[in-house]
Amino acid sequence: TFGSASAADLVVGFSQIGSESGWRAAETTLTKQQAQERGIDLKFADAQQKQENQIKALRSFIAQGVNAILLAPVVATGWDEVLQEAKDAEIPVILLDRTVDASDDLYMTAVTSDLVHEGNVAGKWLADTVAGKPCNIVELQGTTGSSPAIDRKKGFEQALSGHDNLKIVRSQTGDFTRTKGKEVMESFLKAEDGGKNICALYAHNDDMAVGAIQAIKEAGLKPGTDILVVSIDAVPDIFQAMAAGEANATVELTPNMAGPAFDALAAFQKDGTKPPKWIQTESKLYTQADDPTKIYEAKKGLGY
Amino acid sequence: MKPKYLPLTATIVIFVLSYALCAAQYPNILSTRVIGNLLTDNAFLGIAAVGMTFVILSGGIDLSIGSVIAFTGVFLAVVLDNTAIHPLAAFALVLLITTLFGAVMGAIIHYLEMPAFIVTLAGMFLARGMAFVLSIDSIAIKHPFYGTMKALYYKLPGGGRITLIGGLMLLVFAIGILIAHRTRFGTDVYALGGGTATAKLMGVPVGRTTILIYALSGLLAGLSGIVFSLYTSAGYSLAAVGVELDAITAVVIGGTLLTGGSGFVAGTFIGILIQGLIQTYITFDGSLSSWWTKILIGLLLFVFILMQKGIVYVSRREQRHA
Amino acid sequence: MQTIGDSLLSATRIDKVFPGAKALDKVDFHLRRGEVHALLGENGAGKSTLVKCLTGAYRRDGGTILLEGVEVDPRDTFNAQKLGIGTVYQEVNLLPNLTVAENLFLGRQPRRLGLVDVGAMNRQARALLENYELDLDVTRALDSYSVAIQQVVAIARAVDLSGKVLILDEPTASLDAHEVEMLFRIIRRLKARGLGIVFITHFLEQVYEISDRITVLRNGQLVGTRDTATLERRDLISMMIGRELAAEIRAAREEPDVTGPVRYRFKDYGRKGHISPFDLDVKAGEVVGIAGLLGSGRTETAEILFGAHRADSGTAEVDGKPVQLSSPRRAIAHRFGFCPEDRKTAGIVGDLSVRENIVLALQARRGWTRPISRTEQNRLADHYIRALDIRTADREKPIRLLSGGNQQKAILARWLATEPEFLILDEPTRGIDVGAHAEIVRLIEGLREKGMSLLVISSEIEELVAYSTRIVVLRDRQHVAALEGNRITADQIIEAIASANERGAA
Amino acid sequence: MTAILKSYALRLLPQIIALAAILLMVSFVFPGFFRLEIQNGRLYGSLIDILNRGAPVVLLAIGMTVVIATKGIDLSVGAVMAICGAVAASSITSGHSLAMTLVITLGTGILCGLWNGVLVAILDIQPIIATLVLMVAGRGIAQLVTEGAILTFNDPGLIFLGSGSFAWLPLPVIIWLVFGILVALIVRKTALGMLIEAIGINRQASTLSGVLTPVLLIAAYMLSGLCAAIAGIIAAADIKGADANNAGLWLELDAILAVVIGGTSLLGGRFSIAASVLGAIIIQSINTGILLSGFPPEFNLIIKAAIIVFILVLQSPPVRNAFTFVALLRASRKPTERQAR
Ligand SMILES: Nc1ncnc2c1ncn2[C@@H]1O[C@H](COP(=O)(O)OP(=O)(O)OP(=O)(O)O)[C@@H](O)[C@H]1O
Ligand SMILES: Nc1ncnc2c1ncn2[C@@H]1O[C@H](COP(=O)(O)OP(=O)(O)OP(=O)(O)O)[C@@H](O)[C@H]1O
Ligand SMILES: [Mg+2]
Ligand SMILES: [Mg+2]
Repeated sequence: TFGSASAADLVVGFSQIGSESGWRAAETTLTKQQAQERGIDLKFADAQQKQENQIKALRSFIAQGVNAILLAPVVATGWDEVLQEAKDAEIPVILLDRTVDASDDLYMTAVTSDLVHEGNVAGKWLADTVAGKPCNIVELQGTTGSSPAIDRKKGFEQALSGHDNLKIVRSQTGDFTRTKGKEVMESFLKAEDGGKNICALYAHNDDMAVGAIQAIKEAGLKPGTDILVVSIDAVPDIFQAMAAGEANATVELTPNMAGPAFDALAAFQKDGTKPPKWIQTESKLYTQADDPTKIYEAKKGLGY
Repeated sequence: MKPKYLPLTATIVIFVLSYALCAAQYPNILSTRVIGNLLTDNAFLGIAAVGMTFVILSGGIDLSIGSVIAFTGVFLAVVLDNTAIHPLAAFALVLLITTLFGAVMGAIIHYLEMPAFIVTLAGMFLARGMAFVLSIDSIAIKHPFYGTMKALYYKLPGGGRITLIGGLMLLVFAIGILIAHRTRFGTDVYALGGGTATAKLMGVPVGRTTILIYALSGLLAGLSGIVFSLYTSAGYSLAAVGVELDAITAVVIGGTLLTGGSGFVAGTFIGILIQGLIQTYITFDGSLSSWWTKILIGLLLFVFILMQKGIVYVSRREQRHA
Repeated sequence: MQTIGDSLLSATRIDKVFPGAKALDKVDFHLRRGEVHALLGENGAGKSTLVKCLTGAYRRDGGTILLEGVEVDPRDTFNAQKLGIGTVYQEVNLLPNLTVAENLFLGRQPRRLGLVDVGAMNRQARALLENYELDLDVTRALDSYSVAIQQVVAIARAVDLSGKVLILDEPTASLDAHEVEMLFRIIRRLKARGLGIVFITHFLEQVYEISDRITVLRNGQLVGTRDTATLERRDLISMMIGRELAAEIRAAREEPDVTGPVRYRFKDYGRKGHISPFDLDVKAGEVVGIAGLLGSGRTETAEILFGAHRADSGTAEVDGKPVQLSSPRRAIAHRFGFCPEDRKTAGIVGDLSVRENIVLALQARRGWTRPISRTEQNRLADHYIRALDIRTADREKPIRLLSGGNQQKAILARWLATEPEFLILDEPTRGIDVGAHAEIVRLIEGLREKGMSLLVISSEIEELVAYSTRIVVLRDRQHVAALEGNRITADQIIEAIASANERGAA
Repeated sequence: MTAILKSYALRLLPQIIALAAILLMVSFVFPGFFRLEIQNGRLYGSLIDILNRGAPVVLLAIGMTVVIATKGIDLSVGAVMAICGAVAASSITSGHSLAMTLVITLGTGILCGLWNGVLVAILDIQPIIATLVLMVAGRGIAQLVTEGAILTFNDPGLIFLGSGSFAWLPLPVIIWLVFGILVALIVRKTALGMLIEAIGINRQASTLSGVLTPVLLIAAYMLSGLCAAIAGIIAAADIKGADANNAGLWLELDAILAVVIGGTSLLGGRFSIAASVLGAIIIQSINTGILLSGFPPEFNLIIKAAIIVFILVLQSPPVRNAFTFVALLRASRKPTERQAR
């Protein structure tokens, strides 16, 4: 009837941040898959990490007269005007992956995880694991100024407060990359007495953790036992490391944000059901106890 | 036609042709909405590119503009967030800072005889570093005055708008053209591009001109930063990364020689429009993956430069035979 | 006319030191109102340096400058211009990318309402150039005109700027007789108006024709100042070179006999838009002189022979075998050599040392895998520095720091080092002092006697007469006449250049 | 001979002094800086880290020096690194042997250089723009190969190139040392160096003197491509995976900076490979020093900019001339003093 017929010729614009990481590539892949399954014509625009390109893309979508817009915003601020334009043109906007600093009547809903919460989960796990023993933590931050870096740091520190035994001794940016993760970890190891002072590593993403694990190994220590490793994202490669006992825990950030978004959109198209303003995805904690090999096999094909 | 107008003419011809081609495929591209967007969305880039045109005409380069834009945005956000200063006063203050910043770079380039590439590269690190130090968070600007300014636009028939910032860009281009071709300073800029040593022997005040050029570039980068902050109503230290490369590309597509001494401010305007057109086309198409987007942009850049070379080459030859 | 004797510009005890060279050593120079003062000396004597110190282009290390009795200290050339000193510098002329009008009025464009009045500027520029019998499109870029025209524009600018003093550093190097005549008319007019004019040249005829007094520099030191009228030519030369010159260029030519086989044969050789097809044979032991007016296509002829521009018609043969001269490299492989006319853009490699500049062509021919050993390089460089009397502190000095004439000699050395069999020289004596001038003429003759073939382009007809065994005359980018044997005289050449209808003689 | 050595040392003196000053500064904020020990059969310590982490920039700087000497610039090296890393990873995971993989990868880098070189030398496009094309498109090509993900591999041979060690030194250090010396020897023991400098200073005069300018220009860009390929292999081998998004990102700027710190003019001409290598090591020392110092990352860029500006100001012609002038004064005073006695 009406619902399926309209889905077939539904045109949805998707403004993606870019392809700066494997996780992002997986999100793009999954969004395209989900659109295909539902017979949606997806217009994809890659902004190459630039907000101005995203705004341009949104304006182009509006000029084309798409039926709905998915937006994975590169930064929280600065969207009011263009969202207002979309609203004026009666095009619903769904935010993916991150929210924006704008009045919430400018968009239909936001499908995101809670970045602060992710950091919190990681911090809690660490606090529970060391169970009161003193522990010096080194932190690999994401790109300076990016919202995951700020929020994941905040959440982690929140979880740590009240645990005087846990102390962040060094914190540097690893730019979310393996190479920098490895390089920065090398310097942490040198700076903290060859790593003997370090009890745990918290990395804002798995890629930096994977790089750091290599640095720890090359320094002659055992990651996962000598130094605990906890990170965020749950990309396939970290499960391999967990299977090898080299990483301890990761917090999942699901790349499938589009599924729930399309569901909400379909419901809205069908009978005007307004979704809640925030559809939060689960921030699931995985540890070595969760059969990492199996999860690795399951995730491998998703385009990470 | 004079040979010096050839590259500019080539650029205009290419732009009109490609616009027609795009419009044949997606008629919506002809709507006033898209045309209005082209101006608004590229306003900050266009303003910065005017400054870059002067720098390149003089044989230099300014890699710092992207960072200066980010710095300006963060500075405005922080100031407007924490003090009661009126935005206009804050604008004046930040323009003063960025103009001085440019002037200092120009002075270093001239007096210490260091290459512009390196001085402005250090400037690029420094300006972004300053932005980080001011704030790593992105800060929304909620001042009511911003709302007032954004509400200023001229509505075109068909839903398009010429916004304040789009209009500002046009104004800056107009003034830029006037400065380049109708002032002594403008001729001095071309003179530097023709050869610093000769220009000096001919009595061009090389030091003053160099400093003024980079100060102008700093001023326009600051203005571009203000426009960017109006555009997004926010300040963010990671904003406008790589804008300098976009600006350089626009200048070169516009027919200005990177070696300096030859080119037009008006050409840069066409260069900006061509870049905007490429992006609009890619979004309208909407089927390219991230990597094909990059490859296509690179290829189109290549094709534009090649066509320009081709047109210039062919008409040079015809001129000789004529 | 004003009374000669008023001191206009007087410089005392000017010092200038460059790293490794004392370019000026307590030089005094006094210019009077209403006189033409020739500044003479060998290549590297310090003439250009003195001029640049006077106009603030260089900071002098010592000495005082008085203009009309008031001490002045021009900090830069702009300052000097404002003081009423207009200058044409050697080599560095004007800005090629600006229009003719902009070059003429740079820094003093007429303005209306604060903006440059382009219409007025162009009108004034055209009016200015009328004095020089030039009818140019002043809105075109300067580099669309020939070197000679650019030189005239540079002179026009300097004259217009000079309220009190006009300095001309080798302005006539690239001008033909007609243009020199015109320049002299203008100089006389300015002189009558009471200007002081400093004139640097290596053409002694011009010195005697125009100048009132002569100041001679040698090795950065003042030799003396004399009245032109009372100074014998021989004495002048010995003042300049510090000894007697054995013999100046031979006045009368001996008749060399060239009986060797034709080695280089070009048939219907030409390039559309550059030079009409021509035939040319060159024998071993022959010097073919090329004569013609400015822009007549002499340089173009040399360039297509050498492959710098590709010929689009005709054939070339070396020793009877057809060859392709599609690039300089090919030509060099057939042992061609080519000294270009514009040494600054096409000759010297500025930051490389004199040694490297001398071995460059030889090294390029041997290929990069067979480097010339350092000892061999040193030997070659030292040999030619001595043989051509190149004035340089040492062979490792960057060539751009040499004086103009010495750069020219180093380029010549570059080609001699390759031991070419066919050497093309475009204006080899331009900007070269009397002593060296005679040396180069002797050198050309020596090379010919050794059996080398040469093609020499020169604007100095006497010089061509002296060493050429045959002369080809060009007009409007066509080879219009060839003179041989006893027809080689200055008069015959001038007649061939001038006559509009003598065709098909080549 | 000693005279040549002496002039060589004199050429490198500013870079050596700058490096020493930075190392000293770092050792103030981090006392254990100079400690070296042998661990797992190789030297271990911050100094070794600098040499090791500096490998990509050193390699890029070697190629960049030659390109800049020809009055060119190569903005594409970062992207070429990403392409080559991706090619290496995809070749090894698709079952090619290590030797084959290396051949394919180095070939890819040289091909990229050939493309740049043809644009510059034959089509006569300005170097910045010519190489900008590949800089923009190249990362897309790399992502095309990896499809946006990090392509991991487990081949021990390839991994050895990135994190193995030989003669107590990490392999990347050995690679750049050997490669750098090789290039320097080739360039200086043949006439290549002089011909390249001649092209950079005056291309027209060089062509007229019979120098094969187009071929040498293309060769320079090909060398730069080869350097980027080696750097790309090392970067990928280091993290056991090809990260098309981030490998070599913005490294072209570091490489150019290294060349300039090494005292080679961006206007072409005189160049020194050894000085550029020192320049790259100086940059890496700053980076490592910042990491060891424990300052918050917001300050990274400012510290880096300040130190670089300082070094460059010391090297700028007027300041250098002032120093030489003082030195000359001293030198000229000595003999007169002696005479006076
Ligand atoms: N910038 C410089 N640095 C070092 N030495 C220089 C510089 N300019 C000139 N010299 C040296 O100063 C001396 C005088 O040079 P100058 O150019 O004044 O000679 P000149 O008399 O004009 O010769 P010419 O007739 O060949 O033009 C020469 O030995 C030259 O090598
Ligand atoms: N009247 C003119 N207008 C424009 N270009 C000219 C004119 N005359 C000559 N040219 C150009 O200027 C250059 C001078 O020609 P060419 O060098 O062959 O002549 P030449 O006889 O060697 O004169 P010169 O002594 O000035 O070198 C050529 O490139 C020619 O195309
Ligand atoms: Mg001179
Ligand atoms: Mg000529």
